[in-house]
Amino acid sequence: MLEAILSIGGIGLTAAVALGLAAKKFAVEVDPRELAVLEALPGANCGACGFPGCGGFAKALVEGKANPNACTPGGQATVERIAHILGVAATAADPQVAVVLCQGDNPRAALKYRYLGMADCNAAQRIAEGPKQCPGGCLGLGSCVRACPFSAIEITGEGLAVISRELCTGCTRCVAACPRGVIRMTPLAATVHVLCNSHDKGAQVRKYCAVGCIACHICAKTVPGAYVVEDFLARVDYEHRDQAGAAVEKCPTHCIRDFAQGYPPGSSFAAPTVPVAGKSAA
Amino acid sequence: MTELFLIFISAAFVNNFVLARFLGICPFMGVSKKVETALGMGMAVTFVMTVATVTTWFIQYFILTPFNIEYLQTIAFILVIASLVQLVEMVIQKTSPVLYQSLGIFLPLITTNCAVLGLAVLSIQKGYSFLEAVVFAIGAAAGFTLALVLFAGLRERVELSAVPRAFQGAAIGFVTAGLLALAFMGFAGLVKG
Amino acid sequence: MEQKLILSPAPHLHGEQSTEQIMRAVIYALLPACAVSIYFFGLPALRVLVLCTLGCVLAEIGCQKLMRRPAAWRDGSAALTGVLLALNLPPASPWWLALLGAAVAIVVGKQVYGGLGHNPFNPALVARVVLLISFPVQMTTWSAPTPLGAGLDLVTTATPLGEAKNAVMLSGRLPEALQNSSWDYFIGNMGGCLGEVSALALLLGAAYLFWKRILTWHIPLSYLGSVVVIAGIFWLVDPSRYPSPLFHLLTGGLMLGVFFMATDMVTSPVTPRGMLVFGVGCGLLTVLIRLFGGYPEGVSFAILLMNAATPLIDRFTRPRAFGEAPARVSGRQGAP
Amino acid sequence: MMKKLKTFRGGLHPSEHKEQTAHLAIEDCPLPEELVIPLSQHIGAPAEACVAKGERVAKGQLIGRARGFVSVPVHASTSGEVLAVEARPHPSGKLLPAVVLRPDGEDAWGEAPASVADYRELGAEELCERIRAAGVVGLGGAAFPTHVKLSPPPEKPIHTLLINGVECEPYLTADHRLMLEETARLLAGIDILRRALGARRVCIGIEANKPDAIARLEEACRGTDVEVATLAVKYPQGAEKQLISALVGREVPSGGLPMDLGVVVQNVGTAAAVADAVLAGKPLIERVTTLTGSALARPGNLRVRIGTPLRHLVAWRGGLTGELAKILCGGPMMGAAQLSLDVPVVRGTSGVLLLREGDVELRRESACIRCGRCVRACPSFLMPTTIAAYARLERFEAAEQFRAMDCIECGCCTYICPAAIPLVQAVRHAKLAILARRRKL
Repeated sequence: MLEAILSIGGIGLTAAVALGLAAKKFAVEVDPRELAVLEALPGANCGACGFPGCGGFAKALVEGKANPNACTPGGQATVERIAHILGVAATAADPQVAVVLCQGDNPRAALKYRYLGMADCNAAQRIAEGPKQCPGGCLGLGSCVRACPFSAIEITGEGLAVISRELCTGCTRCVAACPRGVIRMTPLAATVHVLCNSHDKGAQVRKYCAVGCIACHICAKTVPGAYVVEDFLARVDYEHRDQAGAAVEKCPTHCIRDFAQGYPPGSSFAAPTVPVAGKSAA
Repeated sequence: MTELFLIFISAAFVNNFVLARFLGICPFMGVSKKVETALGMGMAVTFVMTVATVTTWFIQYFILTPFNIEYLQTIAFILVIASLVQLVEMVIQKTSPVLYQSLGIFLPLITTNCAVLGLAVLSIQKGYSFLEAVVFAIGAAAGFTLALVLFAGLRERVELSAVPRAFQGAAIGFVTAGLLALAFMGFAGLVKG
Repeated sequence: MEQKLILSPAPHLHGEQSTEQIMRAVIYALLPACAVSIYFFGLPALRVLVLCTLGCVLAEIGCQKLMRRPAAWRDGSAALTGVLLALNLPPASPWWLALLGAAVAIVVGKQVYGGLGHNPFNPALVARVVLLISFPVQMTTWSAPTPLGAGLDLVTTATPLGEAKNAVMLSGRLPEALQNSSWDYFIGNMGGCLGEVSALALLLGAAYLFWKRILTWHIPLSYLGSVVVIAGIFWLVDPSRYPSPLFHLLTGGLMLGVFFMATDMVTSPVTPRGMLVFGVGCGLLTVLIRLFGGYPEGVSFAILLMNAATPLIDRFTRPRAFGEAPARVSGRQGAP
Repeated sequence: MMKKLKTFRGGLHPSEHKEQTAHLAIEDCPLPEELVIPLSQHIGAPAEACVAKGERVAKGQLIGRARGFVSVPVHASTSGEVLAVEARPHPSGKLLPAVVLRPDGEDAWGEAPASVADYRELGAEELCERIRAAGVVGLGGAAFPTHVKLSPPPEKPIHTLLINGVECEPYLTADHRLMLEETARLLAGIDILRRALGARRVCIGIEANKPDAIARLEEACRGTDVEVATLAVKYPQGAEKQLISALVGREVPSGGLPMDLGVVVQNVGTAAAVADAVLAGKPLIERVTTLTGSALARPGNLRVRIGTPLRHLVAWRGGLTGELAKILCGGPMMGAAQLSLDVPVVRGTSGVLLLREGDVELRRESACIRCGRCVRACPSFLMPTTIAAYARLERFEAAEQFRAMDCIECGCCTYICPAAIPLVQAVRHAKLAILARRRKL
């Protein structure tokens, strides 16, 4: 018995001394904030953030190489705590989602030429400024889909990008990825949007798109103040988003859509179930 | 000399710790996303395995056996391995922060890596002499590193593939590991033992 | 204008050979070997061929339906896998063995990775090895070759490699007879898998592929060369124990492996230097497994092992780019 | 047994399709109804318009001023009235500012071009200035301002001038005809270029598939120290770096320029334009181009005024036969597909191809089968399929490590790819992303 205690104790003691010496020799300065951030993280080491374990993520956060909201399991509470520790702004109070301002899928919008090449919007845009006649319409080749870290974007069978309002976290990666600027950040609470991005004159738009904005001003006349028509394109003034719904039915080309009533045709996303504040039940 | 060579071949290929004995699967799956990281992990494990085998060999034959306390083998060995891993962790953190970061949780987890303990215990069970134990450890570590790096290369390639959604991630990793183990079956019988 | 103009990125000209044409050409190149196997082993061989090919194509169609991906079985790759698998099975294989092999090849070997071009291991070899390990008896029951279809009642025999291995294990010496039947081995008059038997037919097929510029010399030459050199060294050391390089070349699946399995484009390196490394690795492993391993034949395992090493080989053999300083090419920095 | 011809490593031999036009003498194209002269016809800053709507201009009059060093002036291709200065379709696929001119039919020069008695008396700088003022750019296709290439920094003296008569692009025969028909002008241009650079060695590289041009030039160069080198028929033999590799035996360092090796390469068409500019004082207002393809009734080699719309060329050559599926400006390997026949011929237009549906690759891309053909064909020794795979996943650092930036976009990889993968486009995608990132840093 005594031997056992002594030998194991001896081994332990030797190891302890050796480790103690090593710790002195190989001491590494660690940013105290890093430890604090590590504490705040869930500690699941799941790797969902793309870093090796929570330690790696904490280090990246402190160095400013990562966004706190990359930690999906942590949720909003974690994000806020980390933002507090790092002294950066927490996510905006008015949550934003990205919206594709186009409904011109293959049956509705005319092509400029037959494109044969890499299925990437940015690559296609470099060939005579994209295969669609509309200069601003969605090309449907999925650059935004690849850019989205949350799988919130789909391309419909007819080649139109649609962004899920529930899955979108407002990270703006798709906005940067789109070569045509057809994706915009909008307030989550605003469900009515003019889904067109062509600044061409109405007659021109009619030639190539069945659902394009022809700048007829009917929406602005129906709900004065809720719509602005600029440079031959109407858009919702999101300050007055609550009234915008009244013009949806009036639009002659049906390019205004209320997402509370459903996504553009061909989308597999179900209409948002959560009733939006300020919107009377339809 | 031949004997030592055979021990090495056996430990590295025929009875590869990962692909034939299925020990150390945790870091094998965990740290095999990039070849560089896999190589770093391989080196760390090689160091721990070799030093652990040497130390435990001495502990077994100079402490445990003389005092008739072989029943404390597991505790004593784990104590040694844990200390060694701590040491390696400190050294890597100091010398290669990048590697430290990419190894992440799997570095301290070498402590509980069954391959290391298994190696120490096996070399006692097989009654290896000191030299044989060292060669056995180096062979096992080389085999572990080889399997890990090969696997990392494969995973990097699979990452470029259009894997069906249901198989993405760990699933295709396990399928690949299985096929790799299948290929390693070819070494069976190369060395008896 | 009724049809819109086509706009595509440069270049606007394209070479003649498409993936489908390559696959078809490889199948054509295997036909002589199929014919020889049917000549020597009769209807059972035909049955294996048909079952494997059909099985593979059906499995491919099934997988693509299941994954809702475009049906691409017409590219011929599944049929090619089927033919290759059949050539890697013994003629007396029961029907379920052939079908199971086809399913394993396509599902586990290929489709779980995303189909053609994505599989890291040669599907036919994956299936062969799975079957070999799971059903060792069926996979090593060899019928004796009986020219022109007399072969309905089975006479079992041993493969030359198996005989050699057994003899060496029992007596430490090679049987004399084995060394003197080179001509029989060359035309295929021996026991073995369908496609293992006739080196002549396989060489014919390979010549066709060389002519079509589908095969390059890198892998076949380095593979054959390393087998000859390594087997030759052992043979020179002790000819009574180790068979001659010629014996190695003509028996077993070496010819099939060298020209049709190791050269499988999907699972071998893309760089010329990598192909050489790959071939030498295959040769080395083949001889080592044949001489010292538990299995008499090492070609399948050797190729699978080198398949596993292919991503690493590709990485470390990236060619020096035009105008790149030589010192900077070496090793790791080519890696992502 | 023939001596092994000089060449480079890699590359391939696409079917040449040159037989349609190789034997046809150069013809002058009549003036069109309307000329569209883009202000950006060269690499570098676009020229600035210096005429206004309604103004009358003489042939050779300056209509666009150069902006900066890497830029060249633009001149009126004929005399006439300026109809507009506005955005018009450009061969790059965009709408870009152009001077639209209605020819008056007189085709009258303004002030008589200042000819030079003996260019040998002029210094290198003056030669360079004349070349710049005439708006001479590389006529091989890239349209890089020639005077910039002729002004190397003093620490990089030029010892070798290579003249590119390779014309390795399939279908194109304009340079071939130029070498045959305008040998004297070409050699004068070469001599001017050599003087401007102070080069000791001058070598004209020609592919072996133009034996008549080789014989003609060899004869003309007899007794001079200008070499004529016969090169193996292989694409892209005419790419600058590959030509240097074949004729000088050295590789231009990655990211470097030929001048780093003391070498300058000029196209034969450029040399002829230089002769016009210096000897006759004529600005670059026309070029020789090949108009060909299966959809065209009468293919030919034409001398065309800069700014002539393709529609006019096609009408003059008997119109279209069969349904037009693709319009290309430049060769089929590196040229750009066009949206319509309204685009004009510009300085870099080495050829115009009109293809029918049957000649156009319509195959959908399939998965890479890793055959390695692109790796073997790549004249830059890259691994195109690997770079493309990373480009597709937007993993641009990995693409950069596989040296995407060393790609010369010659198109060999895509040509040979059995899976019809647009490899060049993918690599280019990566290159642009890498450049964008570098700019950001």
